[in-house]
Amino acid sequence: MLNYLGRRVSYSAISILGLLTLVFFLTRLTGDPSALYLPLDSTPEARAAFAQLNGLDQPTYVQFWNFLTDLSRLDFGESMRQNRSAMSVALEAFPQTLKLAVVAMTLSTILAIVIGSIAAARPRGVFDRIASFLSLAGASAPDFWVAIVAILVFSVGLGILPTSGTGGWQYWIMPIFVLMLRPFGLLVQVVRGAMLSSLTSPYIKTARAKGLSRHSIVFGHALRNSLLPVITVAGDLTTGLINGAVIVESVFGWPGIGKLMIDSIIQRDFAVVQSTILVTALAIFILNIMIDLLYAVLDPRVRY
Amino acid sequence: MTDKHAILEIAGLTVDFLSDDEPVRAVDEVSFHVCRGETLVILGESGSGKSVSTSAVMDLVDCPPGDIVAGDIRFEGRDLRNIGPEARRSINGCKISMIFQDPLAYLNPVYTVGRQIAEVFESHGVARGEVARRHTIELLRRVGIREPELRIDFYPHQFSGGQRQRIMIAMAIALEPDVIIADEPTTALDLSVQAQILDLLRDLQREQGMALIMITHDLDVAASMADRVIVMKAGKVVEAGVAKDVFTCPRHAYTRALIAALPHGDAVESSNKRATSIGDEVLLRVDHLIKDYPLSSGAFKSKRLLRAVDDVSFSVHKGETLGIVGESGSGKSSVARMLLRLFDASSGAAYYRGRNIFEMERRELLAFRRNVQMIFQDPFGSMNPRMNVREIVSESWAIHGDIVPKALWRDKVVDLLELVGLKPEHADRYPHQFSGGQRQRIAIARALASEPELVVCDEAVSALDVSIQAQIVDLLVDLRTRLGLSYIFITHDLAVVRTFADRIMVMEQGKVVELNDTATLFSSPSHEYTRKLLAAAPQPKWLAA
Amino acid sequence: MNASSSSLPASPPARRSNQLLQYLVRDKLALASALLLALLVLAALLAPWLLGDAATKLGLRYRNLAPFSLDHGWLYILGADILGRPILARLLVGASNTLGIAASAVVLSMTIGGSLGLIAGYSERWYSHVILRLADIIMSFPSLLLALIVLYTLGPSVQNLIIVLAITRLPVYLRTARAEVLEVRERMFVNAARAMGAKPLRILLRHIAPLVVPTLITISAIDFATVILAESALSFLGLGIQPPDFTWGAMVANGRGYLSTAWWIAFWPGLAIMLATLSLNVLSSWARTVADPQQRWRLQKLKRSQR
Amino acid sequence: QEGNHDIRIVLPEQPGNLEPCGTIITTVGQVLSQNVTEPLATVNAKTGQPEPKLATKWEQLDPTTWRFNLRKGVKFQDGADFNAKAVAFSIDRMTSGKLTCNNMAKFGNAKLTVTPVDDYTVDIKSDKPQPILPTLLSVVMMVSPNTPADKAVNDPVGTGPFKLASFTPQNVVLEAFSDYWGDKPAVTKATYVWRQESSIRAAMIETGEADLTPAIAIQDANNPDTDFAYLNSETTAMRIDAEQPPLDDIRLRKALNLAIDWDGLSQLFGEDAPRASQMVVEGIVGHDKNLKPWPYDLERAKSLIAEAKKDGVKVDTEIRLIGRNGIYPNGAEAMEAMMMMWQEAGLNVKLVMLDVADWLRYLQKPYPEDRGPTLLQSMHDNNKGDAAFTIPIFYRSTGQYSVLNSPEMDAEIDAAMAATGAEREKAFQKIFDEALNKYVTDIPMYHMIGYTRVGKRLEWKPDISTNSEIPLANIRFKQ
Ligand SMILES: Nc1ncnc2c1ncn2[C@@H]1O[C@H](COP(=O)(O)OP(=O)(O)OP(=O)(O)O)[C@@H](O)[C@H]1O
Ligand SMILES: Nc1ncnc2c1ncn2[C@@H]1O[C@H](COP(=O)(O)OP(=O)(O)OP(=O)(O)O)[C@@H](O)[C@H]1O
Ligand SMILES: [Mg+2]
Ligand SMILES: [Mg+2]
Repeated sequence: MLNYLGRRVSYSAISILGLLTLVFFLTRLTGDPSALYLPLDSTPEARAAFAQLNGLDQPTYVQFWNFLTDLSRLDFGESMRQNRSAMSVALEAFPQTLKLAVVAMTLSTILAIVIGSIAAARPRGVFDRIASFLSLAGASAPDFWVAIVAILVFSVGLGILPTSGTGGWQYWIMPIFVLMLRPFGLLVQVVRGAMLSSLTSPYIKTARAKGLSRHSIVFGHALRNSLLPVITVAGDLTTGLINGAVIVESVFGWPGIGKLMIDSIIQRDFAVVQSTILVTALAIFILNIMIDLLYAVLDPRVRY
Repeated sequence: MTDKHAILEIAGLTVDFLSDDEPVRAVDEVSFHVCRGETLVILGESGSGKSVSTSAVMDLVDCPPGDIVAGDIRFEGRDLRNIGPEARRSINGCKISMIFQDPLAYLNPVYTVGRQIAEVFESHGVARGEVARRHTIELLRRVGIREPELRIDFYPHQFSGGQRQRIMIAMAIALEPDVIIADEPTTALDLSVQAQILDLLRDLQREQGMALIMITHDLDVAASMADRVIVMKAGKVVEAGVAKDVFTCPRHAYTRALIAALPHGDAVESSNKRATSIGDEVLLRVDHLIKDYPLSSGAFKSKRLLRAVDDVSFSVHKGETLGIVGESGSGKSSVARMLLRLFDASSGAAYYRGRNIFEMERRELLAFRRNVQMIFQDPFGSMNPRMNVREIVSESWAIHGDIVPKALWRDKVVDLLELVGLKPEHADRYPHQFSGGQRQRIAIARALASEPELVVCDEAVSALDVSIQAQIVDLLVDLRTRLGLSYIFITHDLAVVRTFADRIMVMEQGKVVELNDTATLFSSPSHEYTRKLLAAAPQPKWLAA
Repeated sequence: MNASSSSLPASPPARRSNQLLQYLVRDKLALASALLLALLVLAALLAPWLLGDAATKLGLRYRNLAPFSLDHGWLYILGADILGRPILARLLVGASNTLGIAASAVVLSMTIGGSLGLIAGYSERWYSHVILRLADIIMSFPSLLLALIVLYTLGPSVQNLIIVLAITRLPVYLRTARAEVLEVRERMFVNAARAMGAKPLRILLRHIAPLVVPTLITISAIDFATVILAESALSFLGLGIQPPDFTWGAMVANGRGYLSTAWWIAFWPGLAIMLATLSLNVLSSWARTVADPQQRWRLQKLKRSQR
Repeated sequence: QEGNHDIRIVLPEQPGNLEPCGTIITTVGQVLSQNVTEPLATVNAKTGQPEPKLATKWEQLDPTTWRFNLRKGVKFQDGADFNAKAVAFSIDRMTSGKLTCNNMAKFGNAKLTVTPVDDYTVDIKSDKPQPILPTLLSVVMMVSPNTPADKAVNDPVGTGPFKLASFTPQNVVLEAFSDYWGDKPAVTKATYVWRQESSIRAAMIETGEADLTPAIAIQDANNPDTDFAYLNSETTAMRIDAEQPPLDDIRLRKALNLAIDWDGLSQLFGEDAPRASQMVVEGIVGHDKNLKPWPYDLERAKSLIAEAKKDGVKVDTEIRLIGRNGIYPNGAEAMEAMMMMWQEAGLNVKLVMLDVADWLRYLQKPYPEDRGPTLLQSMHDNNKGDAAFTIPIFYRSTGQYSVLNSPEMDAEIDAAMAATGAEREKAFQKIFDEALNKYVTDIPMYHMIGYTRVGKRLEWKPDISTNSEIPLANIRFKQ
């Protein structure tokens, strides 16, 4: 197992390096940042000076070499837009997103497991129909739409929640709610589907013959056998959020990594793009390793 | 059939399975009862509704698609068909418990066996935590699992067939219920362990006054346990009565056929049903085969090894049948699975027609797998739940394109099903819609479909009633005679190997303790374990008493 | 019973589709969903011909016209958008791009991701590691950046959009398929198939895939909405479908600024997305039931015997 | 006077940095200009004329030299004195090229040399004549001499009435600077936050979470009590690539102008947005009030096209209409509408919306070789009081955005640029007239209107400068 972990970590390191290389070269195909940083009416001389100042005048491979040597010194470059270390920009934004992602995913996973399981226990029953309808409606509603409507209703109309921003618990409610919609909807369906098959397994009959409560049959026996796809999908959704809850972050003014990423991409702030990708990629790789280990914990038959 | 002391009483039970077609009647007007301290043995044809009718007692027939058309189930006078879920839970597992026929499928693969047994204590509020664990270890010991302190933290897939069956038994007797329904509880157990289990059940009966409903195909076991017997055929009870009467003067034709079909060792041994001689050609040679399983309960713990197969060597000639008998958990299935290259041997070699199986190239392996087929000990698990019987049986034709032309598949499937005693309409059903014995026959049909040279049968006939068992054995013998098939026949049923095998290998704790031709082995067993095994054959109860 | 089975009808495919139809008819909700989807597909095919002009013709007089009025013709029943174009016509015409993009992206990512996942889960060779690490890379690669790069290097077009969306959704199928395979491949029937000589491809497709695909289908039914909305987000950022082409997602994105003044501009396309997703999900759950022999009875007529 | 005088301002975008050399960037300017940092002179929004700020007086010594007298007793927020050295430092810092300085763009390639005459007098010399240097200097922020000269900063120190308290990813906080040289402002503390969605910004004012937000969308400006429209200095236009056939035919270019239903289109820009006939707004030297824009005349447009077609002009060539995402509110819709209108007139116009960086390739020379006939969506901002910042770029053959190649026009422009006073104004007006009616290389559309929502608590009105600054000192509280 340690062996596996070791291999896994070294492969991941290689992949991250590959990822950064890919990002480095591909982003440089997306146009000249000087056009974006300087005012429209600045002179060609000013543009040349800008390029020189930021090392953009050198051939790409030289820039890449510089990038690598800097990287080996743990220097991730300066943000052109923010006049400071790109990594510190990324590291400042990341916890904000992580907090949101963790809360939203924990809540939606737990809720989805409970509701999906109950729905699967009586398929096509009233609860199943209502739960499916609501969760699907949430999952297919455009999130910015929901976000804006929520603000119009709860902040402007009723005046019970702040419109946006960061602060006390009131500030969390709407962003978390909007963030949860899709993960919750998807997870409910995945849980329900997986539970439907586990619940027909013979070992469920054993559990019934043992006189277990319905609760421990559904949540103890069937659920445990359904968890593999559930945690996989939950993991994927988490990475989706870690990569940036762009809509929620920009609508609610949450200074997270998604907003940072998109601003930097649009502004061609290459160093920040690279640093944010490095940070999120690390988180995602760690998450994936954890999920793979979790498979083996959850199902003793899984082996690597 | 009313009895004042009847603790469990079933009257006029009729169960259908519904679908788009006509309903399938699995149980038809079945009535029986059992009293405290009594053993009722249900004998019957495979697929006659034994499992379904007893499952109905536990409310385990899913309705729909099941449909309890009529019938009355009473436990201590209470109507079990109309009780609430709470009351049901207080009965299941505590007052009435059940030992299922197919132990692997019925154990939850992701929990340790210890936890699954302890759960019985916990859910009925008897014990929890450490106490429950101690109880569990004790139970495992009682059903004869070695090193229970260690094994308690293993998962079901790490046990042998017989061990799993004993785990099911442990689970069922945990709370010493008033009624135990044992569906084929000893099919995977060798005679000595079987004796131990039967003793255990008898003890419980004596101490607790427990009532036992036992479904079995093994007439010896039936005779040794039964107070009363009912015999079922095609969903109906065809005969019921006191054990001795049924065994000694059966009235119904089926019962008579059943008792007649019993292979009485002495009678058949000499003939051995062999018509042709064994070829000189060595088909399979096994050299010093060793298998170590990593002994860990989780994915993370250290690497202690369990030697399941310890230096096993033998050979099989063309046209020969090698019987393998031995203690439950002695490594028989492990040997079989290694021969099929389902997992790697730790060391040793096996040669098929002179070629090392473990080093075969892809093409060679393909040819090998066409010629060597295996019938798994656990037939339900070995079939894809999403494939119907037609697809299951015709699979080897799809894999090896040259066996049967596609146009003939339908007809050939029907032929094969009929050979093993199933009906043509079964071809469109799915594995979960069959009884234990029926599944086993599907597995046999599947193995025979590819026209193999060597068939490895791991408890291939254990779930079959004697008459069908005889039919299948006849079929196998016929194939051996006509086509020169060879068999490796792993079984606990000494009577069957005795009639069928040319040579017998006896295994104990991973080692071969004796390997001899059948006649010699039965007449003069040389190893102590063999002697113990032979001596363990059960005695009819009415004689013992 | 014996007789009926020995005289099986000559054409099994016809019988099977007939049976499927019956299963569909028995599940009223699934039937309604199927009809709705059929209608949408029809709209996607025909509306660009029939209503193409109506959907793009300016009507600045009708700017932000409120819904539920027939005064200006039935096309305006759902109101008009910022440029006074009838929303109903735009919904119907937009169905073609929307469904086309979403369906292609979802099908592509599901088949490619699913297949790679099957391989990665089953095989222990080097390429399964490569596949997985590739998935990690895709997962860590921000989809917006990908969209921007594709847009820059290949130019904005529907195909490129589909490629971007398909690539970004790929990992979820890949990893889910793999996770399920890890468990299924340890089951006995897979061993049995191997023992019979089945090649890995057959084991994967015939034995493992049928147990894995239902989960993938479940995910894809919801992913349909995810893709539509991702496309909408992209077009909002100027990286998605470009005007004058439009999709429901783009319609929602453009109308969102008007939620407090002209809610209908963003509401109807949002509702359309929701209805399409809902019906797909109902249908996928129906398909799941049909595909599972242990659940199929739910759609059968379960004829009881006489009592 | 009791009461809370802390205010919150919601910007549409996060200021990427707070480098005082980048105050022409809207978000930076709206935070820093006149609040934290001050220039020597400011431009009066009404008259367009420079007024004293840190300089009290100036005079032009010769065409290339200006002398400025500085205000005395002014301190930077870090305690440093404001004097001639500080001015020299600030201007050198801007021109040195050691850091990227956006504000430099206003000076083109001009070289400025600052010579302190005494502690409170400086001479500023340029390599070319700079007739409006004081106006230009309104974008040069005076920073403390302790500011690093070779590095962009995020902690500007100026002489303004407010000093920077904190700058985090969530907000920027400014607090009143107690040693300010001028009048003490009413506002004690200002917190800037940012939200992208206009509707949310509007909602924040409505709920009282914030007091002021510039630039809300027209559809959100629906409350006459709080929402103020103001003409900003931006002019929208379409540029016709007259170098590429078939657009080299003037009839087609005229037809393009005539085919637009301007009344209909104005709905997207706001009814208040004045129709433009030239690229600068009123108040800029060179603007011609009497220049009439093209009318909407579909019939004439069609007949012009037909005429051209008769003469063998390939009128059905595909013309690409190149739009830029997010260029101004409803920008994409406007493009769609115009495309439909041109198609109506019988031209084969196809809309392509591009991302900024991609769009820039078409805006600026050198244009892509294989561009084909294009129409380019553009917006021009001239808030510097003089058409000299517009005309050469657009209409001289060397101009960065120019598609015109006329030696006559070049000569006219050169003459106008050298002229002064009324003559200069006349010459510019003539050029605009010719551009509109003779050369027709662009389609001026509208002078843009901005909308600002101001909370009920505040007494403040936006003006033409709001796009570049929001001086907190001008904000009063209602009683
Ligand atoms: N879910 C089901 N759907 C349809 N038919 C079923 C189903 N379960 C069982 N049957 C049928 O009901 C009949 C009785 O099955 P049951 O399992 O009770 O047999 P059994 O007597 O236990 O046989 P065996 O000795 O082989 O285990 C069989 O013919 C079987 O095919
Ligand atoms: N995957 C495994 N991991 C660890 N131990 C295993 C595993 N499979 C089998 N064993 C152990 O190996 C031993 C031999 O098992 P095997 O299944 O070969 O026995 P068997 O002879 O077939 O017994 P039975 O007659 O009960 O089926 C048993 O003690 C079993 O617990
Ligand atoms: Mg049975
Ligand atoms: Mg075994």
